[in-house]
Amino acid sequence: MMDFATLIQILDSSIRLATPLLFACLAGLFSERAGVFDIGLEGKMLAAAFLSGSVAAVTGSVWLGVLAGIFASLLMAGIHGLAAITFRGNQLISGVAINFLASGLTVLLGQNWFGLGGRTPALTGDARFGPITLPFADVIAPLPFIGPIYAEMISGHSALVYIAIACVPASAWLLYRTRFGLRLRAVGENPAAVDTAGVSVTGIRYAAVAICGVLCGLAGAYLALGLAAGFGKEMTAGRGYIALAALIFAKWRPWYALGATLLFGFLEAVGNRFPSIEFGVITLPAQFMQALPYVLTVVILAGFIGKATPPRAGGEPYIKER
Amino acid sequence: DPALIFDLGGKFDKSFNESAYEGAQRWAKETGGSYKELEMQSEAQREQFVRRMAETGANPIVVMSFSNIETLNTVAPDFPDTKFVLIDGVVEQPNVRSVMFAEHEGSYLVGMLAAMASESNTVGFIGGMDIPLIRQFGCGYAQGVKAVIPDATVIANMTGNTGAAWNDPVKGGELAKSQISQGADVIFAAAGGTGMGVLQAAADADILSIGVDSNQNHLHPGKVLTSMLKRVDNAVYEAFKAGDAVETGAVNMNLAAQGVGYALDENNKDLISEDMMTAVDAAAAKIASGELIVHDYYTDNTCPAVSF
Amino acid sequence: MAAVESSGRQEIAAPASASLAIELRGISKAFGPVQANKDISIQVAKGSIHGIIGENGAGKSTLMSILYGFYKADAGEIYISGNLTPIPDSQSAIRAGIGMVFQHFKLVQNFTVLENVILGAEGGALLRGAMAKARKSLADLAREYELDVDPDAVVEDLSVGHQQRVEILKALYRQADILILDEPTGVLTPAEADQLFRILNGLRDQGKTVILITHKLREIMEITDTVSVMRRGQMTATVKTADTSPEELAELMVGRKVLLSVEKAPATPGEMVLEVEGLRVRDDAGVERLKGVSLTIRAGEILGIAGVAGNGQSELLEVLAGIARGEGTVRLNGQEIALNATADGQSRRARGIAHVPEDRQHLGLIMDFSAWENVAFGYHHAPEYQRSGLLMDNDAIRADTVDKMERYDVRPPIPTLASKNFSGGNQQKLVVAREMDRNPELLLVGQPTRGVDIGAIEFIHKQIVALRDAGKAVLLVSVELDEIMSLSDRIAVMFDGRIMGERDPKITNERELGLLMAGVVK
Amino acid sequence: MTAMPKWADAILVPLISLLIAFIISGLVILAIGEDPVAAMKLMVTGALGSTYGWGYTLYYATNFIFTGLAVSVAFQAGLFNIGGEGQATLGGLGVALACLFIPWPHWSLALIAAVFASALFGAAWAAIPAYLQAKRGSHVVITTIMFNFIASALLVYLLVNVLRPEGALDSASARFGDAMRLPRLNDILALVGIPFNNRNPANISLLIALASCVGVWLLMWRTRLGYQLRAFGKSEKASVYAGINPVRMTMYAMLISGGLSGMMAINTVMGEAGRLLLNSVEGAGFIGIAVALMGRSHPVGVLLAALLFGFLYQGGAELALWTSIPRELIIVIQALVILFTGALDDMVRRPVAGLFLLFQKGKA
Ligand SMILES: Nc1ncnc2c1ncn2[C@@H]1O[C@H](COP(=O)(O)OP(=O)(O)OP(=O)(O)O)[C@@H](O)[C@H]1O
Ligand SMILES: Nc1ncnc2c1ncn2[C@@H]1O[C@H](COP(=O)(O)OP(=O)(O)OP(=O)(O)O)[C@@H](O)[C@H]1O
Ligand SMILES: [Mg+2]
Ligand SMILES: [Mg+2]
Repeated sequence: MMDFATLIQILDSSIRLATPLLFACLAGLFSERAGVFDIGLEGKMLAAAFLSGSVAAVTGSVWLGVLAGIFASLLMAGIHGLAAITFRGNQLISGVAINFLASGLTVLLGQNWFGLGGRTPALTGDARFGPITLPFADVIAPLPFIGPIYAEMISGHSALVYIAIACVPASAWLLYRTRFGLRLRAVGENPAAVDTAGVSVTGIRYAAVAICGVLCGLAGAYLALGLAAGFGKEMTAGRGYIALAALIFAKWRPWYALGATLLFGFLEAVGNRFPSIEFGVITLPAQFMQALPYVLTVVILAGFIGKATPPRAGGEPYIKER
Repeated sequence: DPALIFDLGGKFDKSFNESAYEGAQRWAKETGGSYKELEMQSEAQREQFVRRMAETGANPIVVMSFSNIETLNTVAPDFPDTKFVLIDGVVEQPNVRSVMFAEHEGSYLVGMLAAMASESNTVGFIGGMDIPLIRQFGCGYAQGVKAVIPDATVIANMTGNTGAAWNDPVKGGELAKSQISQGADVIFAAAGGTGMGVLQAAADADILSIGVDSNQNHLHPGKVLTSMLKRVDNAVYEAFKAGDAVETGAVNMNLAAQGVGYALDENNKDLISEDMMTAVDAAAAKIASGELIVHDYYTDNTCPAVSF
Repeated sequence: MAAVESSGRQEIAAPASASLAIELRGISKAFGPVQANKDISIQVAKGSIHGIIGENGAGKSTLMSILYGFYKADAGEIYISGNLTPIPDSQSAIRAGIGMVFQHFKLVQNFTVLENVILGAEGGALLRGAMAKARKSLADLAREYELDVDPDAVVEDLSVGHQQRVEILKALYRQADILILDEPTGVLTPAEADQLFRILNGLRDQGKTVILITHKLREIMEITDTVSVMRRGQMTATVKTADTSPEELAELMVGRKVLLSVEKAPATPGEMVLEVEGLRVRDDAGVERLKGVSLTIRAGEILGIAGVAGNGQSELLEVLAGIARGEGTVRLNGQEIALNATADGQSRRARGIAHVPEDRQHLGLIMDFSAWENVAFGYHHAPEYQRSGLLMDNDAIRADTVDKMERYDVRPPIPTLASKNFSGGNQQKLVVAREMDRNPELLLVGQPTRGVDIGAIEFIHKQIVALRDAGKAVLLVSVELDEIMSLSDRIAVMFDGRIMGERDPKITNERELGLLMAGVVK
Repeated sequence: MTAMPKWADAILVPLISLLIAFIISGLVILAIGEDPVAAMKLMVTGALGSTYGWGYTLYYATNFIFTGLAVSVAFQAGLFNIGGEGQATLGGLGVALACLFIPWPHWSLALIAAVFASALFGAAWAAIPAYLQAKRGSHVVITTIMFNFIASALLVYLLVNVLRPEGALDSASARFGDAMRLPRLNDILALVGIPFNNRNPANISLLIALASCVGVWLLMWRTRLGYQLRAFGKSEKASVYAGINPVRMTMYAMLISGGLSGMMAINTVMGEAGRLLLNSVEGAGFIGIAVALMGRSHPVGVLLAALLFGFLYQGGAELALWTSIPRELIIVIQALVILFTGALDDMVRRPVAGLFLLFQKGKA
C-alpha cells in the first residue's frame, strides 16, 4: 500500500508536525520535572505564535519574531510561576487560566493592532523561516535509498526543526549531567531535600518555568513563522494538549519525548496521507481516518507503555508551614 | 438601519462570514449609512440575538448560515413587519428572503480551470470539515475536473472534526504538501482560515491553488489560479440597499444570477489562457441556460465524481 | 579567622563563652495558633553529646529545624561558637557548620546515594567532576566512621537504616561540626543503633558536637553528656546525664510518674486462633519475600516477631491483613482464609482480624481526613456507622470518635481536626483505638510505638496486654528488641523470609536473638 | 490554621479576588478604547437585571454545573477527567437516540429516558479510559483527551451520514417531537405564581442540575461509596489497607463523572435545541474543569462558580449585542476571573490574614 517515496514523504511531514510538539513537550518536561504541572502549554504556544507573527510582520525579521514569541511565552510562564510558586496556587487552575488568557488576548490585541480579525498580515521573505539545505544534500540525493532519506526527509527543514532536535540531547545533558539538572530533578521529587541542602526551591522552580517559557515560545514561533506564514486565531489547534499527552507518554524523559512526538507526528501524517482507506467492500470514512491517530495513541498506550509515574512532588506547591 | 448577524465562525473567518462583512462595508461606504452587526458565540444565542436585533427595530436583518433555519422559523413569525434575509438556507416564512448559492456550479468552473492548468492530471481538494456544504463544493469541483480530463485524479482531504478544523493553517499546509507529493499541482481549498495555509503551501511549492468565497487571488499573486466566488457580499449588499423593501421568498444565487463564479483579475490573468477562458465561459453559459446540469450533492447525498 | 572569612560567615563579637558550640536565646515560634516553641534558651558545650527529650508535639523538631534554618524563628537569637549567627536558611546553617538528620528523611527517593550526598554541594556546574570527587571523599568518610553504603544504590531500594547513613554522610560531607539527629533510632535495629552510637562517640572524640533527640531514655543514659527536657513548647530542665535517672527524666517529661517496664501476668493460652503453614509471598518485582513461613498463635497469647527490618515481617503482616496476596494455608479459628484475589482488608476485618500497620502515615491513616473520618477508616461498613442503605451515619462516627479519643487519651480531643495536625504519638493512638476497640479475634500490630513518647508507649503497651488478657491473639512485629522481649509470650525470629526459630522470652537473651536475627543458627 | 475566620476565607477573599479580576478587566477594556464602567454595568444588568437575563445566565450555569460536578467527582477520587467534552457529546447522542426513535407520549417520560440515556452514554464514553487506567495504568489524562477527539469524529460521522434528515443542509438530527419539549423555567415558576420571562432557554434541566449538586454532595459526604472514593483519591495505598478496591473506585468515579458530563446534554440538546447539533457542547466540558477547580471540587463551590460563568457568558452576550467590543474580551475576563479567584487567591489571602492577625493583636 505504501511505497518508499510515500514513506519518505510521510516521514518528512512527521518531522514538521512533530517539531512544535517536541518543543512544547520538552517545555512541559522541564516544568513538570521541577514539580510544576503545566496544562498551559497550549496558551503559551498561542501567545508566542501571536507575538512572533506580529513582530515578524512589522519588522520583517524572522529572528526578531522568534525573540518576541519567546518574550510572550515567558510572560505567560511568569504568571504561571507567580501563581504556582510564589502564591502556592493551584497549578491546574493557573494553566487553564493561561489558556483562556492567550486565547482571548491574542485575538483582542491582533484585532486592535492589525484589524484583520486577529490574524497578523501574511509574512513573506525574511519574515518567515525558509528551508535549510544541509551540506551535500544534492550530492547524496541521487543515491538510492539513502539519497531520499537524507535529501528529502532530513534536509530541507527550517532552522527551528534542527534546533528542536538539538534540544533533545541538550535537555538530556542539562538534566542528567549538570548541577542545575540534578537540583531541578530533585525539586520535582522532594523539594524539602533541596531546601535542606541549602538550595532555593523557588529559584530552581522559576528557572524551570522560564525554560518552559522559552521552549513554548519556540514552539509557537515555529507554528507562525515556520509552518504557517503568520498568526491566525486559535492556530495551535490543541497541539499543547497533544504535547502534554506526549509528555506522559514519554514518561517525562527527553529522548522518549522525541520518540513520542515523532510518533504523534507520524500518526497525523499518515491520517493526512490516507484520508480514507478502502478494504474491499468497506470504506472507512474520513472521520475515522482523522480519529485514527487518537485511537492508535490509546491502543499503543494501553498495549505497550504501561504505567507512567509523574515526578512525585508534581502539582504540589512547596509549603513548609501549614 | 439594516443589521447583519454573523454565525459562530466569526466575522473574520476568511470565509463566508467575512464575505458578508465585506458586502456590508461596501454598502456603508457607498451610502454613508450605518448598520448593526453581531457575532454569535454559542448555539443558545441564535434565537436570542436574532430576536434582540429584531426588537431594536433593525430592518432588514441578514442572518448567516443554514444553522439558523430553525431560528428564523421560530423568530420570524413574531416580527411580521421585519424582513429577514437568510444566507445559505431556505425558510418558508412570508417575511424571510432565503438566499441559496449554487456552490456546485461555481466549483464546477474552477474545477475545469484546475484540470486545464494541471500538468500532472492530478488535482487536490481540501475541505474544512466533512459536512454536506463542503461536499457540495468538492463534488462540483470534481465534476468540473472530470469534465475536462475524465481520468484525472482528484485527491480530497478534510481537515478535521472539531471547530479547530476551520482555523488550522498548519494542518492545511501539511495536507497541501501531502497532496503535492502525490502529484497534485492545483489545490482548491474550501476550509476558512485553514485554507490560508493551503494557499501558502501551494505558493511555497510553486504550484497553483484556488481560493474560495471571496477573491483570494491577491494573497499570492501569480500563484492563486483563481477563486471560487460565492457572492455573499453581493447578497448582503443588495439586501441592505433594498432596505425594508427587500423582496422575500427564495432566491437562488446560481451562475445565471451571478451568485457564484470564478475570479479573474490582474493577479491571475497570466495564469488563465484564452482557451481556458473560452472553455469555462462556454460551460458557464450552458449551466446558466440549464443545458448543462451539475449534479447537486444535496439532492441525493452522493457524488458521481469523487468519493470523500 | 581566615577559614571563617572564606565560609562567608557573619561574625559579631558576643559575650558567651567560646567553649559553647551552640547557644539559643529566647527562641519562639508559632505555627498559626500553635505556639510550638516558647522563649527557649539552651546551651550546648563543644565536643559533647546533648540529648533532648520531650513528649510528642513538645516542639523538639521545631527547635532543631530553626537551628538548621528550615523554619524561621519569630523571636530569639542563635550563637554559634559564641558568635551571634543569624540563620535565615539552611544554606547559612550549613555554612555555620551545622548538619541535621531529620525525623522524616529529606532524601530524593529515586536518586542514588551519591546524587543525594552531593545535592546542594556539587562543587561545580558539571556533575562529572563533582561525582568523582564526592565518590572519593565518601569512601574516605565511610572508612573513617564505618558508614558503609553503596554510593550507586538508589535510595528507595535501601533499608531505613542505610537511608539514615546517607543522611549522616550528607552532613559529614558538608563538614558539619555540629550534628543534629532527630529521633535517629526510631527506625533502626538494635545493632544498627549500637553502630550509630559508636559513630556518634567517634564524632565526639574528634571534637564535634552532637544533639540527639530521642524518646528512648536508655539511649539518653547511655550516650549523652547532658540532657534537656521539653514540655508543651518550653524548656523545662537541663541536667547532667550522670546526675539523673530514667525515672526522673520520665517524670520531668510527662509531669507524672511513668512505668518504664511492662507489667503483665503470665499467659494462659487457650484455643488455637491462627495457624499459618507454608506461607509464601512474592513482591511486585517477583522476588520471594516469604519463603514458607509457619506459625501458630493461641487465644490469650502474644507472639512477638523479632528481626531486622526487611526480612519479611512487613509482608507477613500485609498478607495476613489482606493487603498483599500469597500462597499457603492460613486458618483463623480453624477456618481457612483466602489468600488469593478475593482476599481484601474488608473480608479480614469481617472475620475479626484487626491491623495496626507499621506505616501509620501512609497506610493507617489518610492524613487529610479528619480524625472522625479516620476512625471509620476500614470500618466504614460497620453496621453502627450506617444510617440506612447507602448512607453513613456521620453523627454516630463522630460520637464514637469522641468516646475513643477520651478512652485512648488522644490529644487534642477534637474529632474534626485533620489527622495531619496531630502529633505522631497521637496519630498512633488514633489507629490503636480504632483497631483494638472492637475486640478483634486476632490483632496484627507492627511497630506499635515507633516515634511515640514514653507516656504513649506505656499506654499502648497496656492496651496490647489488656487485649491478650481478654483472650485474644496478638501478632506483634517490632524491631525494638526491648519491646519484643517485654511484651511477647513467645518470640519468633525472622530472617530472609523464614522463621529462624522460636524462643521463650523468659529464657532467651538479646545476644541469642541477635544471632538468630543475623541468620546464624546454633 | 490561620487566625482568619471561616467566612473571610470563604467569602471575603474570593470577593476581593473577583474585584481585582474585574478591575484588571476594566483596564483591558480601557486599553482597547472602550468605557469599562459602562461595559460592566451592561454586563450586570444584561445578565442579572431582568428575568430574561437570569434565564440565560441560568441556562449556561446549568451546563457548567453538570460538567463542573463531573470533573469534581473524578477529582475527589484523584482522577483528572479532561474528557467532559467527549462525554457530553456522547450524552447528546444518547438523548437524541432516546428522543428520536421512541415516540414518548409525554415529556416527563421522555425526560426520564433522556436522563438515563445521557448518563449511560456519557458513562460509557468514560468507561474505556477508566478501565485502561484501572487495569493498564494508562494515564486517564491522555486517554480522555484522545476520547474527546474521537467523540467529535464519531458525532460528525453520525450527523452527516446517519442522523441527518434527507436533503437537510444542516449537520443536525431531525427535530424531536413536540411531546418532548421540556417545560421552561417560566412554565415551572408560573406554577408557583412567580412571573418569569419566557424568551430564554432555561428549562427544567436546571432543577436536575441542582438535584445533582445535592446528589453529589450526598454521594461524596454521606455515602459509603463517596467515603471510599474520597479516601481513594487521597491515598491509593491507604485505601488498599482499608479494603477499598482501587480498580472499582477508578471505574465508579469515572462512570459517575462521565454520566454527569453526559447529562449536560439534557439541557442543551433536549431543553434548548430540540435536536442534536454538531457543536452542542461548545467547550462546556473544558469550562467544567475551571468551574470544578474554582469551586474546590465541592458542589456548593461548583454551583457558585457555574453561576459566575453563566453570568460571564450572558453578560458577554449583552456586551456583544450593544457594543462593538470584540467577543474575545469575554474570554479575557473569564481568564482573569479564573486566574485571580482560582490560582492567585493566596495573593489576597495572605494580606487579609495578616490584617485579621493585626486586628486580633490590637484587641488583645
Ligand atoms: N510545619 C508545621 N506546620 C504547622 N504546625 C506544625 C508544623 N510542624 C510542627 N507543628 C506543630 O508544632 C508542634 C510542635 O511540633 P514538633 O514537630 O516540633 O514536635 P516534636 O517535639 O518534634 O514531636 P515528636 O516527638 O512527635 O516528633 C506540634 O503541635 C505540631 O503539630
Ligand atoms: N450491598 C450493596 N448495596 C448497594 N450498593 C452496593 C452494595 N454493594 C456494592 N454496592 C455499590 O458499590 C458501592 C460501594 O459499595 P460498598 O460500600 O458496599 O462496598 P463493597 O461492595 O464492599 O465494595 P468494596 O470492595 O469497594 O468495599 C455502593 O455505593 C454501591 O454503588
Ligand atoms: Mg519531632
Ligand atoms: Mg465488599
